[in-house]
Amino acid sequence: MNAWLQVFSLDFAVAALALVVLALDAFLRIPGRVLGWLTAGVLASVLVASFFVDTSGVVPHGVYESGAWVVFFKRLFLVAGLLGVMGSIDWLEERTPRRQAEYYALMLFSLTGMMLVPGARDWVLLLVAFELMGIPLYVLAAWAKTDGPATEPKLGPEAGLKLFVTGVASSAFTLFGLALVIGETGSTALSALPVQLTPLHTTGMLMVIGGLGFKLGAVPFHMWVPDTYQGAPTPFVAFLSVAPKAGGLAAFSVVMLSGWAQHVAVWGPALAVIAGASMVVGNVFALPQTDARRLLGFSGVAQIGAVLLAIAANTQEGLAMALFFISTYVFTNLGAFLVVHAAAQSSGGHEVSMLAGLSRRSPWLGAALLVFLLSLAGIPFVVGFWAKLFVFLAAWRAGLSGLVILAVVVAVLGLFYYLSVARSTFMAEGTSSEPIRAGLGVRLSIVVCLLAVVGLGLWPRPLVDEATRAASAFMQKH
Amino acid sequence: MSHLLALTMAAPALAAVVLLAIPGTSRTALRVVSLIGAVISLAGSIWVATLYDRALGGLQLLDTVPLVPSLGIHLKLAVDGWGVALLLLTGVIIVTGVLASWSVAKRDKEFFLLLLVLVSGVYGVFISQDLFIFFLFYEIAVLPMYLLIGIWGSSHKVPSAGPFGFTWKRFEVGSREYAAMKLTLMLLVGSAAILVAMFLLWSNSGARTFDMQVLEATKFPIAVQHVVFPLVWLGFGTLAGVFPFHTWSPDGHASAPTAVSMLHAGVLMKLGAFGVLRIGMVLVPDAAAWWAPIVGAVAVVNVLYGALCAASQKDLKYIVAYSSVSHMGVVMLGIATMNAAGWNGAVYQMVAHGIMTGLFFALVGLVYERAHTRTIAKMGGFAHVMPVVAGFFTLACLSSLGLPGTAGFVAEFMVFAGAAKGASPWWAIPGVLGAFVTAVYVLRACKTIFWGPAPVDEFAHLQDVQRTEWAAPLVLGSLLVVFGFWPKLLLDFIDAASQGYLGRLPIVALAQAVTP
Amino acid sequence: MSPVTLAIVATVAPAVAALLLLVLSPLRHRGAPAAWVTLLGSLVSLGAAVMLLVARLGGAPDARATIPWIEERGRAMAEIGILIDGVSLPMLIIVCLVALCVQVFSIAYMHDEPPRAFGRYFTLHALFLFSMNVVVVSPNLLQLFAGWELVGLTSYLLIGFYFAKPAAAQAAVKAFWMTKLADMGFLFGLLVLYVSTGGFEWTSAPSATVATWVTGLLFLAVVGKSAQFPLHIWLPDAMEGPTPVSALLHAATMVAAGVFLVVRADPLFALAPGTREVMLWVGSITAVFAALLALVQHDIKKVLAFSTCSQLGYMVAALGAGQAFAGFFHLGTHAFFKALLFLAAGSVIHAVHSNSLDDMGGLRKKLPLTTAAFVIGSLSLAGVPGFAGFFSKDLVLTSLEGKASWIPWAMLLGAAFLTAFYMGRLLIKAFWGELSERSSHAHEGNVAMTGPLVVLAIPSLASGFLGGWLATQSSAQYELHLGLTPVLASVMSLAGLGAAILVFRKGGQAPFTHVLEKLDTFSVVDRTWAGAYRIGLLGVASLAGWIDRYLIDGLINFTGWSALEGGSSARRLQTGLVRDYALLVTVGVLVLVLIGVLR
Amino acid sequence: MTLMNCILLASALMAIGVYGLATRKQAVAMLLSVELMANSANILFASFAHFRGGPTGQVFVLFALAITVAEVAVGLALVMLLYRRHGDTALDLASEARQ
Amino acid sequence: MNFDFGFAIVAAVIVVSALFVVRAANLIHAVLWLGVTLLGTAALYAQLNAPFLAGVQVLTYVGGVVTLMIFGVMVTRRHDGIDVVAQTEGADRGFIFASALFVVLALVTWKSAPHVPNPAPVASSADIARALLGEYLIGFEVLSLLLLAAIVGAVVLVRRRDPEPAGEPSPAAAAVSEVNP
Repeated sequence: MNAWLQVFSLDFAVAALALVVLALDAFLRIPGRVLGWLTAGVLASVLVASFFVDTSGVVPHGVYESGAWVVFFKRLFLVAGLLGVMGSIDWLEERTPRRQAEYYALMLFSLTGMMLVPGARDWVLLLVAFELMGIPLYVLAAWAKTDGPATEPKLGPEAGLKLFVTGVASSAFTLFGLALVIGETGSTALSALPVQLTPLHTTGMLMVIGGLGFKLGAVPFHMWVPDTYQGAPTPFVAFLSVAPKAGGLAAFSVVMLSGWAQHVAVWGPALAVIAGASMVVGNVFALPQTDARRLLGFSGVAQIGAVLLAIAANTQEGLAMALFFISTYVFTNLGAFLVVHAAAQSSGGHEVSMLAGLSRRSPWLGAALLVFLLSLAGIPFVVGFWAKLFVFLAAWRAGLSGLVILAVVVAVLGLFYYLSVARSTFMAEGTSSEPIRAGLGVRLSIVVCLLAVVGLGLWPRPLVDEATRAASAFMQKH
Repeated sequence: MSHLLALTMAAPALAAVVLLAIPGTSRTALRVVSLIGAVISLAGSIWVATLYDRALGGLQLLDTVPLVPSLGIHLKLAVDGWGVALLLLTGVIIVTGVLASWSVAKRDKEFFLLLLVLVSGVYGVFISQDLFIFFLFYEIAVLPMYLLIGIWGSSHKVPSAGPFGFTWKRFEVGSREYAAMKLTLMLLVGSAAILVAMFLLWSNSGARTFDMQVLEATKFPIAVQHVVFPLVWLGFGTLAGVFPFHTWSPDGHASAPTAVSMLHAGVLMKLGAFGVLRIGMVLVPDAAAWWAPIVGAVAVVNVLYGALCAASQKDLKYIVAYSSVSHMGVVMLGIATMNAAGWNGAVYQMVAHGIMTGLFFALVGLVYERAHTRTIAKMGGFAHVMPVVAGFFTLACLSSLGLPGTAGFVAEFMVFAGAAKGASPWWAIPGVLGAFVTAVYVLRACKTIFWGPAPVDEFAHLQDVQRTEWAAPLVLGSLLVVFGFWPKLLLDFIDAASQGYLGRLPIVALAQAVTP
Repeated sequence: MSPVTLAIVATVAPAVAALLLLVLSPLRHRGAPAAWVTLLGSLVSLGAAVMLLVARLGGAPDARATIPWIEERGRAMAEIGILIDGVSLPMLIIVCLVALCVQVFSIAYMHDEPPRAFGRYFTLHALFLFSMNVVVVSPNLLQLFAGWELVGLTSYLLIGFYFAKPAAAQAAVKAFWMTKLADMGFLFGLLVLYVSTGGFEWTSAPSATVATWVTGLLFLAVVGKSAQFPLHIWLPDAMEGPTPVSALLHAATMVAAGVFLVVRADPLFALAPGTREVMLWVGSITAVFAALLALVQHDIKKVLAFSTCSQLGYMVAALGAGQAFAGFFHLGTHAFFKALLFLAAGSVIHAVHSNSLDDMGGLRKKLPLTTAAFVIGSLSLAGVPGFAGFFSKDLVLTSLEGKASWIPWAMLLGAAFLTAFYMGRLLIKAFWGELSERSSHAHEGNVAMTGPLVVLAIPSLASGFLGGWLATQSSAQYELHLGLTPVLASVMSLAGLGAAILVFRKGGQAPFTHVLEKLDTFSVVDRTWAGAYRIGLLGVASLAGWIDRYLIDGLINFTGWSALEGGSSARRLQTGLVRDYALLVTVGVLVLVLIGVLR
Repeated sequence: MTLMNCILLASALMAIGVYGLATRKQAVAMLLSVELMANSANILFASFAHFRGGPTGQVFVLFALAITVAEVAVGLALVMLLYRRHGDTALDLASEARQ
Repeated sequence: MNFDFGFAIVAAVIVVSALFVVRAANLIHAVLWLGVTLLGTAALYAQLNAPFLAGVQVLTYVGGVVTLMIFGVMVTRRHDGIDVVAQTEGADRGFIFASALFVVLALVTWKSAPHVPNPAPVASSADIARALLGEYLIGFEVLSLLLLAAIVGAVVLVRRRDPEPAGEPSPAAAAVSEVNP
């Protein structure tokens, strides 16, 4: 066996799974639900395998490099994928029973792309992996197409188009910027540096940042976020709102902190501006939202601002804290979206007001949502607090105290809308009192998220250590 | 027992966990478990008090667990004399609070759960010797309040007027949701300030640590201190009801259910004052000395303004709530004196006011539960039907106005003496005036509600105190008197801590050299 | 037992009684047992006090013992304890004796009250006696203040005993507020004393300025507690309380606490001549003013109340004249005869079920013993030679002789005439003349009622002769000397009585009655205070309340509102048009490039 | 023909693409603008490859072409969905998501 | 400095046709103009010594993308008209930002002064092939996945009728089996 094939064993397994799912559907007509659980099962196995298979190593030409850093991200993506798949099973069975295999396959393709991103050390591979992550998402966002109950607005095409247009515009800028960067350095290696920093090179870097910012949903590349979140299938949005962001973060860190780290003077201010703007815009725009998905979308924009804050710190600690943040964010936001999904399935709408009485109808779901909201708001003893705190500390230590103060101040706005959701959930009287029935997959996913959020909230150290190890593995090489 | 403090702190939270396992239908079990949790914590507090060596002073019963060592965060628990006094207060209030909430009917499981979690946070704050953990517990103590008020609170009408009347409709001013949201947001704005101050301290402590003992020993650059102190003052001060950031308090306390008001006004507001004292005054003493005149001036405004506002209220709970604003002004005034009498008085006042306001809210809750009104003009002659309530209410009034023989007097007297002896003796004047205004409004309320001809209408058959309702008046009422006659019980603890911390303040040595 | 132990027993016995009654509510609710417990407490107190007296007569020295109360750095910041000396011991005996008499009287007087109220009444009595004893035996000003406030509290609760009556409720609150207002002076005085001397001793000798400040502030409290002009208005209203309460608190003991304070703090006052000057005038004005108003009262208790004001004015004037002992002596005699008068009045009220003089008349035939008691009390009060009041009043007047201004002296002489005159009016209207309808059913009360009258009548008659002994106890000079003042005073009192007989025997009216009644009903002082309360306090309070709700809180609402509005208007930027989104991406890239390039 | 001119040409093409993207109301026309933008990047790659040497630039263009084609394919699919939804391909129709 | 007529003409063609792409009122015309732009680009590639690229450009872009676009236009054409009108809106705004972008890029270019005195040696097709299968092999493989994903996605999206869910035979299949026993 070729030595460097083992490096890709996890990615290969996921990609193969995608093909297998497609094949099983096409040739054996395996029912979609079975495919879903199969996918989930295999993803879980791959996740488990990641603890036993040593995938570290460097491939020839140094275009890909695997180690603790990569494994950290891969596990994160696998978890997100697993939760996303489980959350989708019932919705797919109900709404689009005739095209389930493709859904899983596309998700797995996206996952494959994601998993390749953190290890890429070459622009070509990075770009292709990034696009492999992105293109299936356009399709999945529009997954509902024009089907669905007559009462529901058919927002599928819009969701897909908005993601697509901002996506291709961004990727066009990325390409343009990359052309400048690669042109000036003459190499496609990420770590390549120009002899002399020219304005063209600077421009190229910033355009690439802009392009990557789109996937993160950072301001001003965030405009698709609320519309897409609203129009796309909610279980998919749960996945979309976390996994590609983690992927985007991986790309961001790989790009910023490998070769460009010494040009922090160039991208640092830009990143700080993006981070600050994201936190402000996300929180302010979230205030008047009445749709839970849009609200969570804007809140996500604000959360990403916090992650970028840590990246902007340009330190190993900052990177570690960003990793920690994004990992917790995966559980928190995914969980929140799935609760909203479960509630909306029963009450027929995603408006915040539709959550009224949730805590009566299903105390566990209500409590879970509360926990997720508190975590997003950064409240102690749920993991979001540590995440925010660590990020702030890292940024503060790196001298970004102004931004930290800004973050702390706008966080109060955030608290307002998170509490508004909690208020609907806990205080408002709902119209219905029948218990909420959520599918097994959704329930399982929520429980996993809940355990993670609470468990890590009480004892964050393992994940902190893991993130620190990953970050140091990355930073020491670069 | 090396983990006594941790046990005391965790007992309510553990009870909350047990509650999770109890079905919501077995209502007695819920209550009993809650009570057991509360009683264990009280017993723990008392045990702590007996173990604490007053002659030795300082931090005792140290208990450390490293939490995130890479960032200098440790779960470091220990208690000083102030902490002992406030632990006792918390224990008493939660036990009586649980008993006072025996009749909560709506979603009682969640209610007790949140209440207990909150109390664990309160305990935690008083025993944390790590700034970070301090903050953590602080948040735990503050946040459940949102749900507690938002779900179990009560709403009322507040007519819109004034230049900002147009904002009334949007916020539904007067509703419990409004009160809960305002309270939470204002307090969290305060926490934001605290967080920033914390970062400043952490990054400027050479060791990058949150350990308060290390921070105490650190001499921070004066520029840092001058940023940290106002942040701490206003941050914690918001919870202590410092003017003009007190407006969450009247609405919050008026809307909150009985036990929550008891806890919030009785204990939580003290967290704020404790924070200013323990972090502001002790960790950044130089800036504190510079800011003290301003802190004191604002505190004086609190005392008088709070009392005047209380005098204008027509709703019983608002009166008590504003009286808290006024009394917390006394606490802040004591803190600002930066001398032993003032600090002793401030902490004593925390306890005294905690007990007194707990008693107040317990009784107001009883009255409200039966009469279904809080408008004092509608009441009258209640002493005929509920003499016990009337008696204890009067007692609370007396402590509130600082009558000798009640804990309120000892506290206020020490604060005023401290103020008179301090740098700005004139502060004592509005302070004492505030106490007079208090006499006016509490006795007027007492008279209107309880005195007068026996009620004949729907109030004719109101019941007096029943079963578990006895707990709060009896325990809190007798404590008011005991602490009023025998201040030594608490003062030994408090003074031990004050002396220890004062010893570090160069400014105080100076001030005491001036006066004989 | 040592003097210290005895003093502690004397002080604490009523407290034990009160505590028992408070804790053992069945005891209190049953009524009668409460009375016995209270009586027992008072009796123990009195016994201990008498034993102290015996010991003192046997040559025992002053006794003083203190323990730290509020400690700071291991040092007492405030102490509590007992001090038995020539001032506190007589006072202790007076207080305990009068209290015991009043309590016994109350058993009969309050007999018709429901048991719970009866029990509450005696509990409060026990509490009062404890508080008063705390005042009396206090070794320093802080403890005195504590007791002072506590008697204020019991006064409030006892005035409001008939709390169902709105007037009583109002009177109780008013009394508390007025005295509390004055007590701020006490507290400030204490603070000044503490800051300048580091303690609360009256023996500490601060500078003259400090002494003036301290005494001036203390005197404010005296004005309130001892119902001096212009804070006297609470005392007549306080008559809403049960009559024995008026006898004990609002005539004999509590209101005299102000005088007692000055007597105690005499060393301080001695350093402050300015304060004494003010006291002299305030006392004199009060003496005359209250006497005038007493002339037109129709409520028997109000006559006595104004009379109390007036007599307290005497004492304060004497203190102002620097003759603490004169004031103290008058305090003692006054305690007996005024308690006697009030109890007798209580007996009358009990008999006729009315307070109004107009409902009385000719009671002499129905209530011989009461009448006798009343006459003794009245004559003593009027200062008829030989009666107790004569000696003390004479001493007060003498002490005013040779002062810078003769006006106070003259005023007090005039007041002496007025005293005799209004007491004469009272006697005639109530006990002589035609038997009124209500009076015709009157009859004497039982022995519990008459007994105390007899007991109190004795010192009312005779206590004047103890002046010499009392003076030696408080190391003051006292001798009965025949000068101009005693003669004039005797003449004045006799003239007053004579004039009263002349004027009122035929049902006539005093001269200027009309004017005085106008003055009484219009009550300038009362209205001024009421106005100050409404405008100065409630008005300002309403303003503060409005500001808090609508300006400060409004501003906070406005902040939140702005954030929400900001969010709503910002939302319009999210047009929903894909073209705009794409354009924004461009703009974003452009901005980033500009930041990077122009950095 | 200089590198500078080539970059300017690419920039111009990029700008024109942006203009089209920002002004075109028709979905397919929008896709055309995207093509222009992608094309401009390709020109840039090729130019750099020419002036600086090596196969890198040209390889990148190949990758970019493939990616763009994939994007356009999905884009067209989305446009057809839009058409199916509204019977028109005016992009502004896709603004139903609540504000 | 000698003026390069060949480049000037190609550049002019590219820019002008691009302008028509974004301004043409008829959508079909716009697509055709795009074809011109892409052909111009191919010519440019040829000038830049990248004949392989030029070929790929013509084959995939002009041959593939433009066809795809026309197909797209036709499929989504409204049935009531012959011409497909492509409206524009916000031209002023677009112009401002587009020109700002150009100005910024031009300034940056000018400031960097990327003068390269000696054009580097040309990369042959063989070089490209070597690079593709060597250094960029993994990227190349991933690209195939990407194209597969795009195809699957596009098909799923445009498919008018989804296949029957597993387990139950589709009516169409049943019909077919009836016809061909």
